[in-house]
Amino acid sequence: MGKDIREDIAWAQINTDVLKSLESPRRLFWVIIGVAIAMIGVAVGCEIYQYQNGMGVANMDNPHVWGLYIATFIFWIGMSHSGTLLSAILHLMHADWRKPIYRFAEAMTTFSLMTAGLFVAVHLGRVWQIYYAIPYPNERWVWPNFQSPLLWDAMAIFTYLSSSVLFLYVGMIPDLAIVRDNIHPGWRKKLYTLLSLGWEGTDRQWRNFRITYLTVACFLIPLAVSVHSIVASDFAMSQQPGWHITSFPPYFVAGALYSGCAAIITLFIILRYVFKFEEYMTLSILKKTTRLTFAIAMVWTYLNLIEYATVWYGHDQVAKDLLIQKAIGPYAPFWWSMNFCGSIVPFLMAFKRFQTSIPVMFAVSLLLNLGMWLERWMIVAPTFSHGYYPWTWDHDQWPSFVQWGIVFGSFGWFTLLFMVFCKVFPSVSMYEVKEMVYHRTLALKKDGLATKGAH
Amino acid sequence: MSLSNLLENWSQFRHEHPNNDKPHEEYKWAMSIDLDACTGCNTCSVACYAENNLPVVGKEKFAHGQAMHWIRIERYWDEDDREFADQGAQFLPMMCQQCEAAPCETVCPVGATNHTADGLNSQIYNRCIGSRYCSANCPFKVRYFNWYNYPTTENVWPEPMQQQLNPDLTVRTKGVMEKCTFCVQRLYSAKNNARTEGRLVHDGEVQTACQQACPTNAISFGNLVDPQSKVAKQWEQQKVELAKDKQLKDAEEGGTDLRGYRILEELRPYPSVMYLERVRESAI
Amino acid sequence: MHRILRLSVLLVGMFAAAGSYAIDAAPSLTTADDLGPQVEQPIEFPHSRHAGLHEAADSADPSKPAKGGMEINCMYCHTYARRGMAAGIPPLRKCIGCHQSIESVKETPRIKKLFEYWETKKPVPWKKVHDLPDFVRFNHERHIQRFYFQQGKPVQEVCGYCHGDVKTMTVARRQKALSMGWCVSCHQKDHPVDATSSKTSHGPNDCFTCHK
Amino acid sequence: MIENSFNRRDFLKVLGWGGTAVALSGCGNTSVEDGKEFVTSYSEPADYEIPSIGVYFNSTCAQCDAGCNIMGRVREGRVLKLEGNAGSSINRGKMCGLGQAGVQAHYNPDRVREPLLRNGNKGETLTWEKALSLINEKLGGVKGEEVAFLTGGISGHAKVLLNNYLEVLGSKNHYAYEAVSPGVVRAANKKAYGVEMPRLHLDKARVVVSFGADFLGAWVSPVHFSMQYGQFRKGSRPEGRGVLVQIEPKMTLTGANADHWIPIRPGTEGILALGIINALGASVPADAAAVAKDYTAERVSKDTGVPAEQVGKLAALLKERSPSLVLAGGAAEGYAHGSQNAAAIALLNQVLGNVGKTIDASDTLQFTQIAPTTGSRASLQVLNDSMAQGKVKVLFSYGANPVYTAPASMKLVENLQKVPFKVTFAHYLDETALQADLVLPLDSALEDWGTSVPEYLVDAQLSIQQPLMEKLYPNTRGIGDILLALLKQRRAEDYKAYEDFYSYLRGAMVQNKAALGGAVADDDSFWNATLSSGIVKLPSAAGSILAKVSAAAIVLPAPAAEDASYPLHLIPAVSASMRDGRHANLSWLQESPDPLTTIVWDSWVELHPKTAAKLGIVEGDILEVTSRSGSIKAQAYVFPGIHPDAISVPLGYGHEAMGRYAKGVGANVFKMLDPVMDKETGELAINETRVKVSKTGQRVIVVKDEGAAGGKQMGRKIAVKLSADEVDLSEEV
Repeated sequence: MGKDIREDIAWAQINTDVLKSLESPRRLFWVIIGVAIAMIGVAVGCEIYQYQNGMGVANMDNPHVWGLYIATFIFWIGMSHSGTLLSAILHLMHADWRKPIYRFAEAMTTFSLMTAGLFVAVHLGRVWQIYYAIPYPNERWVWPNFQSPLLWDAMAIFTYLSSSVLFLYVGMIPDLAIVRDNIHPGWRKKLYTLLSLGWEGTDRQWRNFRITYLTVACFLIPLAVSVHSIVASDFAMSQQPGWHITSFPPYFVAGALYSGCAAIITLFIILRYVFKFEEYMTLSILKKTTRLTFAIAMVWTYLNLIEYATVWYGHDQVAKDLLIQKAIGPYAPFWWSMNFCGSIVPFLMAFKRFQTSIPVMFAVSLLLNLGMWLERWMIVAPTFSHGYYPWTWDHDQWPSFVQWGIVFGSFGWFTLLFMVFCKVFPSVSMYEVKEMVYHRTLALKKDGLATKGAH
Repeated sequence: MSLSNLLENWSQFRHEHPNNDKPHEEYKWAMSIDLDACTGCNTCSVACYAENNLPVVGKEKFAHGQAMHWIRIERYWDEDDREFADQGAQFLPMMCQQCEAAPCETVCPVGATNHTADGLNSQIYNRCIGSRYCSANCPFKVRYFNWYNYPTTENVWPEPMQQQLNPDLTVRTKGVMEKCTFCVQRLYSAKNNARTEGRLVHDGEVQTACQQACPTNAISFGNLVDPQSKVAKQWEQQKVELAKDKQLKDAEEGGTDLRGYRILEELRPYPSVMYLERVRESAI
Repeated sequence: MHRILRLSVLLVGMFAAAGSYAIDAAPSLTTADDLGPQVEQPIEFPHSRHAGLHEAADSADPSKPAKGGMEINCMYCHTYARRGMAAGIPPLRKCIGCHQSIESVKETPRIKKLFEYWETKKPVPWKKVHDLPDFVRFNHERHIQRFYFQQGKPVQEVCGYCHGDVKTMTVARRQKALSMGWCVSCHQKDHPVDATSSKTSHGPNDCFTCHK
Repeated sequence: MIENSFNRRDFLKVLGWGGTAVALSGCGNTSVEDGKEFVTSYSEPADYEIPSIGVYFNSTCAQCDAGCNIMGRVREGRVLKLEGNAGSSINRGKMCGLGQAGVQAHYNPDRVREPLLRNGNKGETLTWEKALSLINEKLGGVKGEEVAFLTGGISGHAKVLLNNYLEVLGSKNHYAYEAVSPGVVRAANKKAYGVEMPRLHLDKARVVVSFGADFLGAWVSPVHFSMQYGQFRKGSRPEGRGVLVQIEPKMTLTGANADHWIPIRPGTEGILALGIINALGASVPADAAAVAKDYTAERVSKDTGVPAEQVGKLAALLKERSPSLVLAGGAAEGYAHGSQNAAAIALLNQVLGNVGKTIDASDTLQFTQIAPTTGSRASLQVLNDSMAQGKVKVLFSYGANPVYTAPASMKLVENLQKVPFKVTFAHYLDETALQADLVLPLDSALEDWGTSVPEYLVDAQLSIQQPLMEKLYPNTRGIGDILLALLKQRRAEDYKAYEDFYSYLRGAMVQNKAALGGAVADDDSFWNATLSSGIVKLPSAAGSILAKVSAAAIVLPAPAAEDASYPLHLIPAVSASMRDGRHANLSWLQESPDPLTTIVWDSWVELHPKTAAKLGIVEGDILEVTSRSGSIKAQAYVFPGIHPDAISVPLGYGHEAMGRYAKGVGANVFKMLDPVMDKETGELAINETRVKVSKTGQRVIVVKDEGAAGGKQMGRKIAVKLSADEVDLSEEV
């Protein structure tokens, strides 16, 4: 059992440790930022090229009209679920081990949603007309089509994004106050003063704070579930083989949590290293997260097998053909590695000695996310190249550098947002860690008294 | 524009399929194609290029599957892999089936494709934002997306070729979806003339470009509401009903001597195009 | 707790208010008479002179001088309007037809210019004044047939509904919004099908009607 | 309609600013844009010229020799689309893809716009006056017989002027050349029936057996035959649904639509015909029986590769279902013994008693001077020889592209160098035009006046070709105007009455209006009626058809021996859209997939799966096809519609000039054809070429419409067929 947070750690110590992460960054930080910006540059370049010449340069075709954009869009939406899981769900479950890590998980939620949103725009043929999809009273006297899952999607994502931003912010107020009080005067102090909304830590403030936080948390959970269910309905509500599957919504949600947790492990390890948070992001937390991830991985695997089974034993020959095609057709390598990364690799997490081994977990978490990205691609692409209508089957459709470039860049974009966040806001929740430590010392004291009484 | 107005017009905005509360009143445009007469000569396709301002994309883009032929001739071989195709090939002209319950219509986020009172599946270029969801959900894959900006692409309409463009319909620019419209520009001008004379369009008054060109008269097109129209007679005789997903032909007993069918009917899009099975002589 | 309740009630209220305002605002957007730009034409054609009202001077009331309008029917010149989608501009021959026999104005600069075009057989390069986007197909014939011939409305009212009060203009200028909502607002109204019967019908509301 | 032409031209100007802009700007701006565009405005329009309303004018399709009657939709002075003329007995309102593409021939960006004079390797523009006087001057020193005029098939008043001009020059050298024409069949028909092109009645036949006549694709008058085919397939016909059997080594479009397609060893069609006669048994007349008696089912099946019981079945079918119709087409005629094949097939027809029932004679025209002069390959051979001997000093060429279509073995280009002065009347700078010293730009078929008499006469008719719009380019001229101008150089007096070809044409027609069925009408109303219908009935006498095939004269060679070094037969395919390549620069045709392979924008080599397997070839391999006279490279396409002993490559591709859409697309098969001629007619035997195939090692993805599933339906119910005995068609609408 790895060393857990010391219960005798001084509260002041916590502040200084965490606040350190807001001080002027190490060189490595700038390197990462630089790389991220370079990646964004690639994506922007590709997008401009595509904007000017038309979607053709992404090398999609009729009927293969969707590609990596949609796949990666789902991937990022999926990412976003972990934060809500850790902070909201576990919050309600009073799992206090989450406390040191939920802050950056929430940040992840927000930023991956922001990334996902971009893909909606990138994917459109006439992005300059995107406002047609917004339901507002206009001089054309026409509304968007409220029947379209794509429209629900847009709305759900926007709601989710706005409320998770709210959640993140509300949760930060006490910490912002701490920062405000500890930072030397300057524009940043002003910023924190503004953001901390005059937090004094009075009883009344704490009471209201708790109620608000709880309410938002409760509000967020159904939202999180609905968002990915709706993304799933983009496919489930269509008529196409490989998409028209009842189990898609839970399947997607599970997949989302899965990739989300995997991402948390990755970032956990990175932050732990970059900001020297060994004190707080302890191995025992890693272990708990890993176990959680493993559980979800199994759920996902189960739902995945369910899907195959329903298709296989279903009457729908076309869908069955498609499944076979996935396994033996040109997409086979990706499909198999998807299944491998998604369902076999997680078993490493079942072994105790791996659960706390940083390098192994780092590799595993990356593999899991690769698997999950492939999963999304394998949902989107094969249906087009091997759908209902044989005449239009198209087995050698391959995304062009434009698609790859934009997908690649999106990771840079996410990294940039995240790194900046870690420098501007405390990425570990100080007040909650303090609570945690406090509770534990109480518990210890009780034990202490008990032992005395024995004499 | 009030919300109430939106709710009122909802049913008109989305005409589901004809056995619901709003059956077609004046017109229901439909087609029937006799595969026994179709020779696969591709005339219909070229005529469509001429009528509907279809861009010629050239070899490279064609290779990428970006061809824009609204009506394509599919060529199938018998699958009992015999040494020679001694039964000949089997040709099938495939264009938008103008489904009554079109899968493409429900999914479009901006309602750029929806149903008209005449049973057409309209595609509105200037409303389209290019999400391509319609094509993704089309079982027949007869929707074609403007992957490039063809009006400005070299050698698509070089001077003076753009003078051939038909002013009756828009020339599509990059990023919009397009598909067969049953030559809607012809339908509307025919309806317009008829209305001026205070009557309905009578059979044969309006022809689609493909039908007009077809040298063997394999394609017939008309108003299914008008019982005197050739199409209505053919559908009637083949016992193919618009609002059914299983026709008498497929019934166990009876109906075997019919050859009218609709493609992928079991998916319940209720297509407006009936095909007549190709016949082959058994004596030779 | 009811703090939050109060807050949420307030928020909902505000949203509702804003929404309803926007919804009511929408129609007013589309009925406003916003004048289009002055269009530079090769010949400043005086519509008021041709289509304007004709009144003799009122000797009793000096404030009413003679109005020299000819009260010419719009469709006398814009002949294509009742026969095709485009109203078109009158062919040069049409103008000459009258003007070669109107000595009084023959020497005025505008008419001189007109005859120059005629002699060189050059079409007059008129500019479009009511120019819808290229993907909108307004059908003049349909509307003229419907409202002028079948419903028997006065021609200036029929044309005027979209073109404004042309008879008071010199060079025509756009007066109506001609936005989609503006068209739809009329297509949703019920109009009597002809002069006599009480039967009414509204305009078609499928997109294909105007967008092909 | 053209009287007030200047309006039309003004109109185009206006469109130059306004109309086309409208057409092109598509989904661009979304707001009202006052005062930016011009209104289409007329100065003095005709009554029918209403903006936004299309008017139809009748004319004649010039895309092939079938001469279908068409009408063009003209709106705001631009011709937008061509439709069939419903009043025509040839095509009754129908058209083919080739015809539809006629507008592209008119609007083609690569048309020649100015007269060009050779200067080294460049062409310099010059005025028409200069050009014509140059011709006159060049003709100055030469004798009549040293002037040659090469054309395609030609008829109508242009032909009259042409003959007059040659007569004036004292030359008899008019060579009508068609690279792919049923020349052999014509000759055989002449012998068998006494007429070159008898009228066929598929719509009356119960069975049609076609020996490689691709009448649905590119043979003689495809649209007309397709219409008949439509009838022929109707179960509600009194004769019931017709049965089509196609016998050919390479599946044509017609073969693909046959009830039964019989792959036959190349060149043995005649043998099979006699075999069938033999199998018919008792009913056969003595002389025919005598010829056929050696052709027992066994021998026939050995020679032709057609199973013996197949022959029996065929004979039985023909016997049982009369009247039938047997056709001989390209696949049967393209051999050294092509005429014999054709004769044998004609004999079969005669034996079956079809002559007079499903074949009869078309009417014979009285105005022979306007009757069509049909092109043949033999004529080019003659011209080529006399050029080789330096007998030609001035060569005019019009409507033919021999430099592209002549086999390399002819050395045509070499011989052309021996002609001091070559004039080409051209639409595009094609291969032949590039060899010329003087290139004169022609009006497009939609800008020009003309008349034509179709080669395949349904009824005796003269088709009027009239301009559908103003000239796109001021410096192009109609062939009629050019010939007239040339004639005026020599006979100013005789032709001074005619200021241009239009007035000549009108004059000529009005003169004979009595004969042309306008006796009572006054000149103008007769002329207007003529123009509005686009068709004039010609005085004619009912033709009579004979059945006089001399069975005795038929001598068929044994099937061609195996050729170790060149094991495969090359069957050059004449596709419906590419034909002999004269329309290769119409992008619609390049992009419209070949019906059988669905390949676009390239040529290909068709192989049977067995052959491919033997040679280890898969689809997309770049093959080198080598004959004794040349070789080409093209991609392989494996499919079951070809005889294992044969490969097929489409004609019409591989242009080295002729504009952006044609140049460098595919490979030119004409070049590699062996110089084997049909023994009787001297026509080039295009199917006699033997080839060998080798892989070059490169492989490409074949650009075709067919998807990854190939021609399979994968168990989906998409294109369904059923057998004739399962269904009652008699009542169908």
